[in-house]
Amino acid sequence: MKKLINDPKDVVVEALRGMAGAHPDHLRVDLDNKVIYRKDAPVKGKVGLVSGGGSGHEPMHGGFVGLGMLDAACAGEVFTSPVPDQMEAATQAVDGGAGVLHIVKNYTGDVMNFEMAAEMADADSGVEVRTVVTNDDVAVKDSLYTAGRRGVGVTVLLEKLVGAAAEEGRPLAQVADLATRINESGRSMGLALTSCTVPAAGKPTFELGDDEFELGIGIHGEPGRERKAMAPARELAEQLLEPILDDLPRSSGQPVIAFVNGMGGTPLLELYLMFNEVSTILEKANIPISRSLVGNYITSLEMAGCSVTLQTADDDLIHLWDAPVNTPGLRWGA
Amino acid sequence: MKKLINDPKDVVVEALRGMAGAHPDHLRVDLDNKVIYRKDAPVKGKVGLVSGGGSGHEPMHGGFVGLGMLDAACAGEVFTSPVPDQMEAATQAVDGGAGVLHIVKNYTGDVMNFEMAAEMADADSGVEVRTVVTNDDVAVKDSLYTAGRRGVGVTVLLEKLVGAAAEEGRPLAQVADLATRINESGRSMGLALTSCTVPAAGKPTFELGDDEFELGIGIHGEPGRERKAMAPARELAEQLLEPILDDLPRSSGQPVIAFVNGMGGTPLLELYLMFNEVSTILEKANIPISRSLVGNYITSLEMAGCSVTLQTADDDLIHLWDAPVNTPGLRWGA
Amino acid sequence: MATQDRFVEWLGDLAQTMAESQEHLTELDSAIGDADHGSNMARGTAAVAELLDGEFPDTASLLKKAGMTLVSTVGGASGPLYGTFFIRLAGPLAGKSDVSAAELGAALRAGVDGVLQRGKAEPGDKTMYDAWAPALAAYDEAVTGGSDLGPALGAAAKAAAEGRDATGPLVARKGRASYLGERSAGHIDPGAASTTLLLESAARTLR
Amino acid sequence: MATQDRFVEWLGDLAQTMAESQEHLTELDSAIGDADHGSNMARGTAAVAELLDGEFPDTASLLKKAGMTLVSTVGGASGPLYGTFFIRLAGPLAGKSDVSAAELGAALRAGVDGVLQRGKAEPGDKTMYDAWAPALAAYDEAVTGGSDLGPALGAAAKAAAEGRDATGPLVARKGRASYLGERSAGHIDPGAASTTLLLESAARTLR
Ligand SMILES: Nc1ncnc2c1ncn2[C@@H]1O[C@H](COP(=O)(O)OP(=O)(O)O)[C@@H](O)[C@H]1O
Ligand SMILES: Nc1ncnc2c1ncn2[C@@H]1O[C@H](COP(=O)(O)OP(=O)(O)O)[C@@H](O)[C@H]1O
Ligand SMILES: [Mg+2]
Ligand SMILES: [Mg+2]
Ligand SMILES: [Mg+2]
Ligand SMILES: [Mg+2]
Repeated sequence: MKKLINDPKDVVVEALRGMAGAHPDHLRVDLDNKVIYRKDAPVKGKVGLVSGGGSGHEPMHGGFVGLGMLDAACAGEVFTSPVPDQMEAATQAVDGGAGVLHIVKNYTGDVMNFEMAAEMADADSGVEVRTVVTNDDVAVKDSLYTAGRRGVGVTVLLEKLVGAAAEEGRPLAQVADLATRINESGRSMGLALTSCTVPAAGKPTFELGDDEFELGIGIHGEPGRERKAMAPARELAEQLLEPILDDLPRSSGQPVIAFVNGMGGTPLLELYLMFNEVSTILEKANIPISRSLVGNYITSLEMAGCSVTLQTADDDLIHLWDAPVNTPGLRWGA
Repeated sequence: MKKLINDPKDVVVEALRGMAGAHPDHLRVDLDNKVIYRKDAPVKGKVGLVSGGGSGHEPMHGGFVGLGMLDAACAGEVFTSPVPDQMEAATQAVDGGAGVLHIVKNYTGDVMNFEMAAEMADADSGVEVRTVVTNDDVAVKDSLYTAGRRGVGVTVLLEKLVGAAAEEGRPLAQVADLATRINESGRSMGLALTSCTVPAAGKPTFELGDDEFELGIGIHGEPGRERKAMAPARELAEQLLEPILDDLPRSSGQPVIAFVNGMGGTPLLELYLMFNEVSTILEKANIPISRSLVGNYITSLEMAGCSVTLQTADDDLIHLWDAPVNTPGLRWGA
Repeated sequence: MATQDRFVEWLGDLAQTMAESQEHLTELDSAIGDADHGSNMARGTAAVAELLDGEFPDTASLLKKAGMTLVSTVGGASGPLYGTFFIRLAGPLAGKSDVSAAELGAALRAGVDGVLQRGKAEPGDKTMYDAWAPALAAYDEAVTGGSDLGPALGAAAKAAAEGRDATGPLVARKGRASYLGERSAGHIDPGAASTTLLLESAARTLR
Repeated sequence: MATQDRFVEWLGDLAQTMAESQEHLTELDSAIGDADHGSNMARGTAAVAELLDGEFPDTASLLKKAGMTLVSTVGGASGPLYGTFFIRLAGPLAGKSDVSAAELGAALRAGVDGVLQRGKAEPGDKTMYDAWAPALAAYDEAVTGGSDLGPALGAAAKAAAEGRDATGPLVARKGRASYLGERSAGHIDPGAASTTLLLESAARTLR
């Protein structure tokens, strides 16, 4: 393993220190609790948005803290859900009187830890907490027989969209319902060309031949649903889009937000090329792309690969998408 | 080689097609000439900024086209300088009557091709062209006995800063002098943990053991000046900063813009960690950081590693840095 | 009868065991998970070991604090599960310093119920519960048959190990491994492995 | 005397040669450069080959168009250098269709001068010039000694190959390889290798 790190045990806190130093005007970082706050939190009268998860997915979540997006992000160890204490501290700190929404990706650990945090927050201070659990990953079939679909790419879009709604002053119940609706109208699918190496593990999570890829991966460097023969980008895009389009509820003619996400180790050049393949397929299917996002936003350390997310869009969502956002990872209009 | 591509020959044009599709409101892409234009180019009365270089360094340069930065970027094949025809077309197209600045990284190929383009532009239409050649890479010593220092990280900062100056309406002579001054007051140094694979070559440019890194690399996946034993981030940061600080002309107390750049395959988590190490060293050396940039901005495909750039700053540069910029790769205030 | 000192010894031994097994557990988690179970358990039990110099009014407070510490330091799926286990284990032991075989049996049942409530796993889902369930049954049977706490824990650890090995061929239906579908078969569940280590450590130290 | 058809044949052969040598040239460029010289040369000479079905008033126009095509399609350092070579090669041949050994000698000198002006390399800088310079000398010597164009080109190619091989031990002082400092020694310069291939192709086709 070769990484730009010192001791694997210190990776997360040292990176947080770097984030604090790089964004002194926008962020405040609680190094003890490993929570990144929007500098001006709590914002009075605004619903507070708290997310978090294992580290290694940067810029998500810490890079999405700021105006028009999250109020706080809790950083766990690499690929390990943060603990309830962090989430509770964040919840208290960002409550501006309008309650707090927890944005949780559907992984057993994240769900259980956030559950315990919500119980604690309620018991300790009565902050009203609502929770949305994202589960957009169509790679996971038969969710009755599994821990359910994973939360992946939609989480990024949801944090942006719901962040804009909270910034507008919408109340908790509306913000939470919007979050649920967004999660229900987005679908994702990912693939990996290489594994990644968890610093504390010291070697790649899995090995992959030079002629294979993993289809249906999550974001924790875990192997996917199937190992398949490597193919041109054109065919890979089809393999990602087919299960998404099969499952995405949409009415004919309805536009989508199209999101091509890099897993961390794939050059932007290839991500734009993949976006071109995705556009071509959507054009053939008569699905207009009203907004798009291409880049490394929800990653698995240095894994090579990508995921595609489609989110059906209506006027309100487009309005929320275009609203100003000012975070290290996503910024416009501000 | 496993990449998200179709035919290696089509990588650049297919990626450009993706960029055009992803940024329809901001960019216009000439696929025949492989030039990315700011949508509203030529901007009347504004000095036009044209850059370009081999592909594989994304987001540079195409991702830096837009308000407050470049007017056009010419995309060569992967790691191959574009050709004079592209640069000449771009020069003609962005001239808003105030002349055009060519921003060229100091590589033999880039310099010769831009030279030929400037000759052609002058002969064909009389557009006034000035050129700045960036050469900030302190890894190249003895520049008398080499092709001279390479242009690396400073190119990104320069395109931002000079872009803001042009946007303000400063005339060509001033803009060109500013560019020269910026180049002279910035220094960079990079390292690689892995090689990258040029699509047309099909295999890694070099092989590196699991306990070694390359110190003093450029941005074309070429090996560095020295192969050294792998070390903790703390020591790597020192090895990058020492030659920079030795060479950077600055007066005591003068602040810097600190830029930690990823080579493409290193996770953001590690880049922030490196930024923390850089900050610590600068703090000890009593060098204030007035602005910073952390992320993948001038890359070598999927190479793992990073570079550090320090740019001494004065009030005018900080003012230019903070000015609005709206490009796919760098955006704020707009 | 196990004195409070024995429980202190157990938690110390547990930290050492998890440190030594870190690599092995992470390897198991690499095959069907995300390669962190070893470091999760090592980090959490090391934090628990740091408590052991402190004073605790009774064994129950020690175990509760250990559970809270695991919740606060492990994260992931295993943090809430093992945390809840220890917090619930403490419940029936409130006010006690020395613990009898029967009392420990009641506490273990409460702990395992906690794991079940938190994780909602069913037998055969290929989780740590597949080690806990047979372990608890074996413990009870041994105590009913007249065993003291030490031997009963030995029986429990043995049953846990069998439960752990039996997770091998299963297709996971809970936790991260469930995403792999059929591909999860052929690998032992990392949580079932750490549960077995925990019980083996108990059998070594609680007498 | 070489007719215009021979020059057409040369450029066709050159494209084929570069296509076949692409991997080899890229390998040389991987060691001390950026792994693109093979694809650069293959792309550019393939574009030149596409011209060959067209009509050209004379050999000079053909060669000039070939040079401009290289400039427009190769990029990198080699594009302007080989492009300039062909454009300058055309100069002394203006208006001619058949080319004598002496005329080709003058043209070669103009071409190599172009390479020198563009790249400002000096002998021993470890560039393509280290193949061009001895090749030009050998060509002139052969013609002075009474050789016709074909054999003179054979001598030039042989000298280029020696120049190419002699770049091996050199420390590069121009182009990308110069960044490697001492580490550039021990590798043959890719541009010197492609220049040799170009002259070998000429020797095979121009008679
Ligand atoms: N719902 C559940 N009920 C019981 N145990 C579970 C459940 N989900 C996961 N586990 C256990 O947790 C273990 C994984 O723990 P760990 O790797 O530390 O957390 P994570 O899966 O979040 O990375 C699994 O091997 C399994 O035994
Ligand atoms: N200044 C120069 N003069 C002559 N030849 C040069 C010069 N710089 C580079 N070259 C030649 O160009 C070759 C490299 O070409 P190529 O790989 O296609 O371009 P790049 O170096 O831009 O990637 C070198 O091997 C060398 O022979
Ligand atoms: Mg985990
Ligand atoms: Mg090149
Ligand atoms: Mg795990
Ligand atoms: Mg090259």
